[in-house]
Amino acid sequence: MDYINDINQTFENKHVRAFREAGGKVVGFTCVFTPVELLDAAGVMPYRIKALGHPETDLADGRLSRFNCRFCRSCLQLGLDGTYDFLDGILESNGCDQLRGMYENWEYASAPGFFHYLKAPHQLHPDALDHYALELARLRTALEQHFGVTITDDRLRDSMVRHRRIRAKLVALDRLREQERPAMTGSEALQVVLAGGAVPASVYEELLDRLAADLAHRHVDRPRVRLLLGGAATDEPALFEAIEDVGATVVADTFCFGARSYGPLLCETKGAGDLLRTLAEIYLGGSRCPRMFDEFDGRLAFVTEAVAEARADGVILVNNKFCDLHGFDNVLLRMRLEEQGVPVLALEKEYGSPADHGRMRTRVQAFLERIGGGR
Amino acid sequence: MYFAGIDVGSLTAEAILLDGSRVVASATRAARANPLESAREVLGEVCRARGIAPGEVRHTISTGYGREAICAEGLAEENLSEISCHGYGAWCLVPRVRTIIDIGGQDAKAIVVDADGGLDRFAMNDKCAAGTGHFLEHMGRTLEVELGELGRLAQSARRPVHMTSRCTIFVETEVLHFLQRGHCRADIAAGVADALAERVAALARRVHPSRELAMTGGVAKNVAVRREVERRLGLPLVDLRFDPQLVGAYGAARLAAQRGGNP
Amino acid sequence: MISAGIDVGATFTKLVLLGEDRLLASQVVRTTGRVTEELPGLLEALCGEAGVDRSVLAYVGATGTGGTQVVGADFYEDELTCVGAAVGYFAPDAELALQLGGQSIAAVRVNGEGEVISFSRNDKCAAGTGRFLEMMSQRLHQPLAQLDALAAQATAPQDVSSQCVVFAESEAISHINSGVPVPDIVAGICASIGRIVASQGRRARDARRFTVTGGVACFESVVRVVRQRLALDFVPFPENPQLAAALGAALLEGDDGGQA
Amino acid sequence: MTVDVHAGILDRGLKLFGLIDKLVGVPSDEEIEGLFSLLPPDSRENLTALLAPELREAGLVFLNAIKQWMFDARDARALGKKIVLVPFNFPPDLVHAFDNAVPLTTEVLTTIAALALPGGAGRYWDFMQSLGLPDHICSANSVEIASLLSGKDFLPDAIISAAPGACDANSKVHEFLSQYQSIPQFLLEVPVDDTPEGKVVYGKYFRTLIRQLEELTGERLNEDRLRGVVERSNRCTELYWELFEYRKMRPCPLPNLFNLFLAPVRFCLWGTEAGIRTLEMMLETGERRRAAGLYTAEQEQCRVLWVYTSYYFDVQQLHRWMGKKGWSFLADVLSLYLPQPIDPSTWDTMVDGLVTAAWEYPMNRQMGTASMSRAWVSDMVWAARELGADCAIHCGHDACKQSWSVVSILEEELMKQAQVPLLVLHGDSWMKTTTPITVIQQELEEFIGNVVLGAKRSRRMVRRQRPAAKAADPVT
Repeated sequence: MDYINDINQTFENKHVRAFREAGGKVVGFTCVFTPVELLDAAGVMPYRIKALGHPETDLADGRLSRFNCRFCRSCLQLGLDGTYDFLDGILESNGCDQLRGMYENWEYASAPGFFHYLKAPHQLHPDALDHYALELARLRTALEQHFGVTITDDRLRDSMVRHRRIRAKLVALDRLREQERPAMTGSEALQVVLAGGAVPASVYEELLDRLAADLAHRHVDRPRVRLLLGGAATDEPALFEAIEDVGATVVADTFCFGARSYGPLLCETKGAGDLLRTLAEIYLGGSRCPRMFDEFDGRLAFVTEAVAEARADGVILVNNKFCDLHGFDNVLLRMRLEEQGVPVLALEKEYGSPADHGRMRTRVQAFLERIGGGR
Repeated sequence: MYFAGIDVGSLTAEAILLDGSRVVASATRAARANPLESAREVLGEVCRARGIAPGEVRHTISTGYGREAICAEGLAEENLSEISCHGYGAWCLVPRVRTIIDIGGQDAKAIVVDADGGLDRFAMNDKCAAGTGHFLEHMGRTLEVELGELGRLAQSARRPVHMTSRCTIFVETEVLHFLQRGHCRADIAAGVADALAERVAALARRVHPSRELAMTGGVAKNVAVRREVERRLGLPLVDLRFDPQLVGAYGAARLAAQRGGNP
Repeated sequence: MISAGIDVGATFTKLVLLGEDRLLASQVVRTTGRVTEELPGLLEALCGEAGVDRSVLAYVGATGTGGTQVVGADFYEDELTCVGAAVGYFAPDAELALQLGGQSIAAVRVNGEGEVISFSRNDKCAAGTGRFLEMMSQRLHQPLAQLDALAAQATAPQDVSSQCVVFAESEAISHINSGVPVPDIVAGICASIGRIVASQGRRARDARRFTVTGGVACFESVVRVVRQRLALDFVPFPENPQLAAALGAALLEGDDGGQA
Repeated sequence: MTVDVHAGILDRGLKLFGLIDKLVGVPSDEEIEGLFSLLPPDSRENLTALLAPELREAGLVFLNAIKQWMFDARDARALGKKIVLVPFNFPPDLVHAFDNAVPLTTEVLTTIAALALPGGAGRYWDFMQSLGLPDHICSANSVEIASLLSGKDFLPDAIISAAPGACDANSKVHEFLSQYQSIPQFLLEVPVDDTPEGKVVYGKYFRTLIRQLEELTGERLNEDRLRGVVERSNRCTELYWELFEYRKMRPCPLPNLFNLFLAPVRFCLWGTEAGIRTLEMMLETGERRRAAGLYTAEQEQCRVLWVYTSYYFDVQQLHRWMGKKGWSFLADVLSLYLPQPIDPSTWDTMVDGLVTAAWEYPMNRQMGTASMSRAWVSDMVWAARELGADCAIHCGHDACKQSWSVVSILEEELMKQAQVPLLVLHGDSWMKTTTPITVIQQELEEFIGNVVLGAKRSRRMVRRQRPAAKAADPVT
């Protein structure tokens, strides 16, 4: 596992440095619906912007407000304090209103080299899919012009195949997680996904193969309680540790820094030859983010299937304070899951605040006691 | 056979000593900065009161903020969340109780237990101190009234003032302004009690409280708050006939007896 | 000419007697519900201390959240006007005054004449305010006056990540539980307040030189962090910064013409 | 049990507004006082303010129009018509153009609760909280939605969700209602894309919505009926721009409260006779006051532009209070819309006109674009210049993540481009408990007194010799 964890110790890890020293360009993005295939095909490395629960926000708070979610404020902080200076460009996306705000302030305060705004629709209507395909075409042109490259269909097709392979490998890892005695803890699984957003695809594929081999015969203790975690943007291994430390193992998750970023993207498409239309279908059709305003049933199914697959005893739905999208979705999910007899704990927390982890333990411990793990 | 429960919160620390399932000693103290000190003190106190050595206690459970530290130190065999302990404690006292509102120093919790006193569902304040003992503590200081007096004082109110705000900080300033404008302490105390009850009721609604409703924690001693909570929820409060501040420790002790092999 | 200024703040009430070119006497008491009744006596005492008769006072200016309740004051002026005046008089080089009060942080842009050009306040939350420090001192069982000295002894300041007072309290407690020495916790608290104050200061984007006033400005360990974080020149407020608003009230004209 | 919501906002609103029928002609102060005497202070104060002397005639027409709007919705059911819940950022004209459908506007009903109903919006808010929803959701819509979720109110036959792309909270709460009560929701997404292609796809979405409404009502969108509505909409547009001229005048002859009238006119009554009558009466009032040189105070001291929403729970202590102090409430983003005439020649020209109207609605214009800050800044700089604002205020509606996330940019640009200082407050536009109106008043006085009028007023620092600069001794 160390070769995975090491990657997440720093934002500009050794693989990024190597890639840049070889003359490669790196572009930051946040949302799962970003077609990394296009960037790869342009020879540009997509880097998933994260904050790892960075607790300081004083620079960001000079622009965003305390009523904005702290994940966005922490990301902006890292953008303003120079941590992300190694990025050659930024790909804004409309994941949510507050992310839009985060990017606008980032651009306003210190416009980076390449800046492009990728706008994804919030529905699956055919007109919406067409519009997203158009947006992807615009991204393709923007990349080609700024980085002076040509994104040929062949290169794009290759990279689509590679990323499909990578996603399949991640799904295979989930199977190892779901065993009676899981091959890894939830916080380790998070580390794997975080690493994926921080290294070139080719490197990641090798890492995943190595990991699959290492995990084949590895087992953590038989969990007292098997949990599924889901909810708002969560890239804090510390949070997983805090929860697992109380006496549970997270055997599955539905986070965007988790299962949401690969499984559903293996969906079938009708794309009919047009690569960009296909990508649009993959990324919108495969989106399990509550930013899709007419797809709740798909999100519910995503969770219930994961609960069944992983034989989870209970579900914890995390929300970062001030996140509207998950604030609403978590409540609906809780209602529906409880109707199905699945115990749910809705956990509103302040992002990046270890203090909150302390307060959370009380609620998590009580929840485990309730579903029989603590008693 | 002796069992003990230790509840170390942010404001106070309590311990209960059971002989079998009978309470033979109890202790309450203001919490020290270090929960271990508080735990040693209250545990020592109950043992002395009964004239036994701490070693003679068969099983001890710690709860409250300090629960894990206390357990790690070996002062207790295991630790349980105060949510389980308050729920179980109240249920042991009056088995028909199903909903328990526990107002601690910084946390307010609404707890629903099943027919066996097991935890069914709960809600906890995740944002605001307005509905906690902390709030009352500060208002008491601002009003220069002993915490214990606040409730009785509020009951003598003629024209209770209305706090326009929910935020502790705001209400505190409002209290000052009411005083400076010459409103009598009783009327302000009543306003404070209502402001607190308003938040408590909002929290309680999250668990859909049932008729058999009880209140625990220090604030439950405040008659005015009790009355306002009853009014706002339209539900009568069950009298536990027990010091509400000790319910957490009592629940922990009863769970210790249950889990520590009380025949 | 001798004038008096009274600042009834959320936590403390300050009185000053101001002579032609210097502060003659000052007094700081905790703001209670009875403070308005106490004020006349306090003012008398202050005059006594300065050896002047109450009747020679040209005027008495009042300010602060409870300032409107002051009986016998010749006028009331809001806190920012007064801070502006005090800064314009005592620290005229400062373009930005960070007024750190008991329950609010104000970033005040002032011109050399002590007029307020613009300002921004923290949203209604105790984070970063004097109340934050106060609650912490209670929770840590350390007198407010000792916090600075304690923070100075810190070897490894412990970060307080939570901006909400309530959470910060439990955070402090969990630090204690895990055996973190009190000085390190206090230093962490001061640092977090300093960061919040600095973010507020950043909202005044065109200022080059700043000063800090208000009760919290007395905490060197907070001010140090603000100075580190804010890339502006620091102009010290020469008098006790806690008195700034009261000094301003004493500096303003007495006749109540053209009140806004 | 959850929060006891005794009755829905619509029913309670109907009862309350029914009172107005008792008024004959233009009532006297005493008659109005008598009429509302039995109401609790909050709603009494607010309703009295809506019929204040300076705007009584217009207030009467306005209140009657809103009353009728609510009665029509109630009667619609009996007549077998469909009730369509629409958000504020959507042209109700479209729904008016259907014979078998009536629109009810979420945020307007919330405002009625916050402003006029005894107990305000609090009880409905508590109900939302009791479902476990976070306390940072937007009261603007969740208060009315709570009334619908409680089962004590009417249930719409369909929901138009027009905020996707412009506001997450609004879109989520309507999705929540749709899921919770199994009511179909029709999405009209704002494609945050300012290019012609963006406008084109928006037009496609809009036409999809029309088809969905046609299925719901079992009625084709009839060209003649549509033309009738569009012609009335165009009349409203004319009147709005005439009124706009009065807003620019110094002193502003329009009472501050007209801003509170203008929003519902656009969000509920656009394209109706009632809407036209209300605007006409407002115009008449404005002209009469201009001719007589009337103003709500001795003199106009300050012209205030609210850059986003304002506060809508105590008009007596905000709008009228400002008026008495000589502070003109020029506009907030809800009363500052820029309607354009619609070409009535064909079905398509009319629909395209409505598409543009929707595209330009408040919030869509600012937050539904490729850059929230750029669009918002340019609108506010334009408005500040047009209306001659001395200062601007961001009320800081705490649920509004978009405006909060770019307000720092607006603040900088307003100062740079229009030399207008911005005050950033914090409160809730519809919930009086978040920041009490008294606190808001203090902060407005502090800001306007210091920053805007500071230079004008006579109290100055007394000239004393400055003390010899002390050594920069460490602050103690």
